[in-house]
Amino acid sequence: MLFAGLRYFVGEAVTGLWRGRRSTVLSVVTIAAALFVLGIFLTVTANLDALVARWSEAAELSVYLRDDVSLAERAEVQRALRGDPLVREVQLVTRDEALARFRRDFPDLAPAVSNPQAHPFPASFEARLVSQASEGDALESLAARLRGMRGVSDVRYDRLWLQRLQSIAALVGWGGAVVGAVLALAAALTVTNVVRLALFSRRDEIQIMELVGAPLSFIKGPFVMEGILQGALGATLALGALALAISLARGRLAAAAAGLIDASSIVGLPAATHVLVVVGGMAVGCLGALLAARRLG
Amino acid sequence: MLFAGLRYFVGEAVTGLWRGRRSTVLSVVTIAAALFVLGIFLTVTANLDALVARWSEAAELSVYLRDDVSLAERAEVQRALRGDPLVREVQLVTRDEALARFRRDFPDLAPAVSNPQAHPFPASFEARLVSQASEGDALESLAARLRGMRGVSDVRYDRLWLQRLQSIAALVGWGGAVVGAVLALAAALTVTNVVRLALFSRRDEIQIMELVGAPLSFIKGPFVMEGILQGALGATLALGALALAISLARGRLAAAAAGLIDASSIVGLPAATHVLVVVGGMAVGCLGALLAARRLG
Amino acid sequence: MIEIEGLSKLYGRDVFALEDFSMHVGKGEFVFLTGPSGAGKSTLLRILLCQEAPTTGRVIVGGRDITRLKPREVQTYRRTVGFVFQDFKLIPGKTVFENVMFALRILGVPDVQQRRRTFQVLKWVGLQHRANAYPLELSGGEQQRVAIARALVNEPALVLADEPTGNLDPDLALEIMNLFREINSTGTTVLVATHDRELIRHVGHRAVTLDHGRLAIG
Amino acid sequence: MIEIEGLSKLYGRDVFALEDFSMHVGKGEFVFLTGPSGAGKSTLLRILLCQEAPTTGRVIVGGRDITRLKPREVQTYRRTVGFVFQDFKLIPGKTVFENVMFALRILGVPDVQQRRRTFQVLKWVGLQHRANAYPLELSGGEQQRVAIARALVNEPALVLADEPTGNLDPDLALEIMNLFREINSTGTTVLVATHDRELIRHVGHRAVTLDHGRLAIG
Ligand SMILES: Nc1ncnc2c1ncn2[C@@H]1O[C@H](COP(=O)(O)OP(=O)(O)OP(=O)(O)O)[C@@H](O)[C@H]1O
Ligand SMILES: Nc1ncnc2c1ncn2[C@@H]1O[C@H](COP(=O)(O)OP(=O)(O)OP(=O)(O)O)[C@@H](O)[C@H]1O
Ligand SMILES: [Mg+2]
Ligand SMILES: [Mg+2]
Repeated sequence: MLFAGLRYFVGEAVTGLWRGRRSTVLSVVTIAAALFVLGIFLTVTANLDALVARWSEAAELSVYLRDDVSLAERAEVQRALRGDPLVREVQLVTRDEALARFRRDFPDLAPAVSNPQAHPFPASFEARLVSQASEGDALESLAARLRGMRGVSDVRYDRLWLQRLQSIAALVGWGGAVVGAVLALAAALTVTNVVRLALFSRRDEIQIMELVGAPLSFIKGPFVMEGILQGALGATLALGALALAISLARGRLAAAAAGLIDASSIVGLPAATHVLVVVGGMAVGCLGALLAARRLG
Repeated sequence: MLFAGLRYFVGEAVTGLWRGRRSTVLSVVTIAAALFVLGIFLTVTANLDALVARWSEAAELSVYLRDDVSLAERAEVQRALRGDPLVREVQLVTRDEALARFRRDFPDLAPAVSNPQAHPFPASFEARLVSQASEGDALESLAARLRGMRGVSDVRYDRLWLQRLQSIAALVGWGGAVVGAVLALAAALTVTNVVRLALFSRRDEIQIMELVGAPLSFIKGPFVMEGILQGALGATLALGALALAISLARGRLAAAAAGLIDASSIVGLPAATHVLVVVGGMAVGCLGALLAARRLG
Repeated sequence: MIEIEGLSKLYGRDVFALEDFSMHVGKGEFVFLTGPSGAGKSTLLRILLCQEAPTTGRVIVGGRDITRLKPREVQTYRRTVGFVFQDFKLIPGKTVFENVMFALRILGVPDVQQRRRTFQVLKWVGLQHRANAYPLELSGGEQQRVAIARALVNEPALVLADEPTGNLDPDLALEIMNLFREINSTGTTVLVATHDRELIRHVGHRAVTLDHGRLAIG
Repeated sequence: MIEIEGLSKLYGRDVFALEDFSMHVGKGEFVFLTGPSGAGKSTLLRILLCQEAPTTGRVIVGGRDITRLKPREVQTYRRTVGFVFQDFKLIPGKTVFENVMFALRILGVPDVQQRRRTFQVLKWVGLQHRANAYPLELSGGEQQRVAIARALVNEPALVLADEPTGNLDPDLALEIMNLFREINSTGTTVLVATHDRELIRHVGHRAVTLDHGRLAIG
């Protein structure tokens, strides 16, 4: 009985969609457009997030050591850095290495530093940070803690750089929430509209079914199924368009900007998200249909 | 007659919209959602463009002069820089100023440079660039031209920095074109759907009007007017929501990121764009209505 | 079968479609409902189908007060009633055959039986050759006959018909009336609203006359 | 007024609604069109309103071949024809008054005159008290009378009525027929399709009988 019912719903839905071909195409394209923009948006957000994370990982924290630092103090500082969740990697730069770096960076100036023992370059630890380091005040407090340790002369990190990353992340996150919500709303409204259209164009049929005593599920079923099918079709179309857009974007970016945004690093949405979009499309179609058919209840 | 006709159209349209309150609200909200996302998108694009321009203006080109440069050669270089459309501002840094800068930046190292006459810091011109400097190859050829001039020892500019800006600009521009096009399509489809809904729900009425010999303009007029009114309402609602969103964004960003993205620097869309959105909404409404009503012709 | 007591139906503020109307119809009876335009015939039939709720009064059908049914019970009740609407109410997107078969489908009748029975009823009303046409491709009288076929197909306990021969020529009208009588002879209660005095005379059953929502002759 | 020569109308592959049908109606004549269900009466009237194109044949109305009109000419032509549809075709979103007035409005008649005339015609058909109701709030017979009022309101040169009394009781039907005769006496040509033999006998004008799309008696 349940199976027969489902067959009836699907059969009626397919017939309905086919009889209203023009409407169906219009609806599916509209749903696809809404989901496509949502998809583009998700992709851009994901890629920007990845970019911010990569840039964040390039950020460094330098801990300058006093010239009279003891080995035990140095080991203590190193342990403090290693133990902190913000720190990804720690590297010691000795006084000699610091001098070598200066000589490399300013070759004209090298002769000015004549005595290799009495030069003014301090030893330091250079720490590479995790990508989340730019968020919140944890870094600030880590720096303060390090500054208070014995043997530490100064702690520096690129505040402006991290703040920039923070702002971009904030902007992307904030814009993402708003635009995502509005787009989801728009997609749901679109489907509701589409199903209302279907219901409107067949309100006589519905009224008649009610008057001959058809069960509500018999009346609503095919419409809900139409909504689900349209949602699924729209989602599939949107994913196809998205894949195309991403491959086009790779091509274009490879040509236009061989710089910071590496074209091959542009990622599409993961497979799970694909399934989610299709299921989401069907859910939205189902919901829109139920919403539009609510008055029948 | 024309005025009476217009009054009839508007009157019928208002009556129609009022009788179908629920549909009208749904339609207006859907149109508003589409236009709102488009508006958000335009705002973000405009602000990112502004940001890129501001960052571009922070970019510098340094022309290092030989120690034996003549006054005439120096004036020649300065003239070449001043005359170039990429250059916004030129500043001369003398050898003494270069030394003073070094002393300020590396106070520990200052005693190393004992002879103020024999120090290794060259004089230079520092040029601030216009915001379009990061686009194209013009900067490259300017640098090459300067390198070939007498009295110039080296020309340096931050290639990576400019390339990053270039990539961001490319990404924004490219994404803008695609998403903008799709959103415009979605808005048009939405209106078409909405007007189809109106036509469907009154197809009997339309058929009857045709059968009693009403002129086509008499039949279509009210529907087209409904489309126009809905477009105008939707656009107004979208602009209101956009203004709200922007003021919210200012508040949030001011709190979250006092860094690179200055909250007060976030600009809304210019007044002309507002008018354009409303007119565009009406045009899209009108177009959708005509499209939906096409079959009547 | 039908017991109506003190039934009133008020539309808006002042239009009394029915006013303190009472009537009894025995099980298996065949009753005509007549009266001038606007007398309240269609309103009475709509109330009997639970399409509208009365303002006051009791309506008992088959021992149950149908004005107090829950939505689900209304569905079950309607499946036992065959209704011919004044404006036919055929589903435009389904063929004649599908329109008639639909009434059987919702009863859960096996597929083969649905088809056999539908074909049989369409033959009764003389439309077997138009089975695959859509309602809008039919003449007014043909549509009316499809509506009649749908009302009769599931052998309901009660048949309500609103002006079922208004679009038929006198010969066909009489033929259709004979169909109703045939159904009636199997025990089905039949209530037919009509203006056609000649038809009533010809068929010769009890006739209840309404006027301005009140019982005039009955 | 109307000259029809060798008119055929084929639906689908094999349904001949009309077959080699010819008929003449003089200016100011009053003619009944009759015949069994499915004979082709409505099809003929629909062709006369340019609602459908004939398969073959000539249809001259008022000296013009109406099968060759351009869309704009069809509009102008339709404004000179009053039509009563078998299924009424009233606009559900407009009141009775607006429905009737609409036919005047598209003629560009001044506002005050529109109202006066509309009110007058609604009085004729006995519906002045329901002027502000919506069509779905009316009984079948009342809707039919609104349709008749709309057809007559602009004093057309030709009135085509498809079963205009199918939902009316005999007394009202005769009254409405008298209305058609009154309109006819002012020079309007009237063509009425009906099954009601008694009505034809009562009114006593020329009757053309169709059967299976062919002229049977004319
Ligand atoms: N759109 C259509 N498509 C196919 N067949 C049609 C169509 N319209 C009418 N027919 C067929 O043409 C024939 C004549 O129909 P028409 O409506 O003219 O009959 P009628 O004389 O008005 O009958 P009635 O008295 O029942 O209204 C009928 O057999 C009908 O089924
Ligand atoms: N939904 C409604 N709203 C307001 N008035 C209504 C409504 N339905 C019917 N009426 C009024 O109730 C009265 C009775 O209508 P009903 O349809 O029952 O008459 P009827 O006897 O079937 O007439 P007919 O023979 O013309 O079909 C009429 O005056 C009609 O205008
Ligand atoms: Mg009635
Ligand atoms: Mg007919």
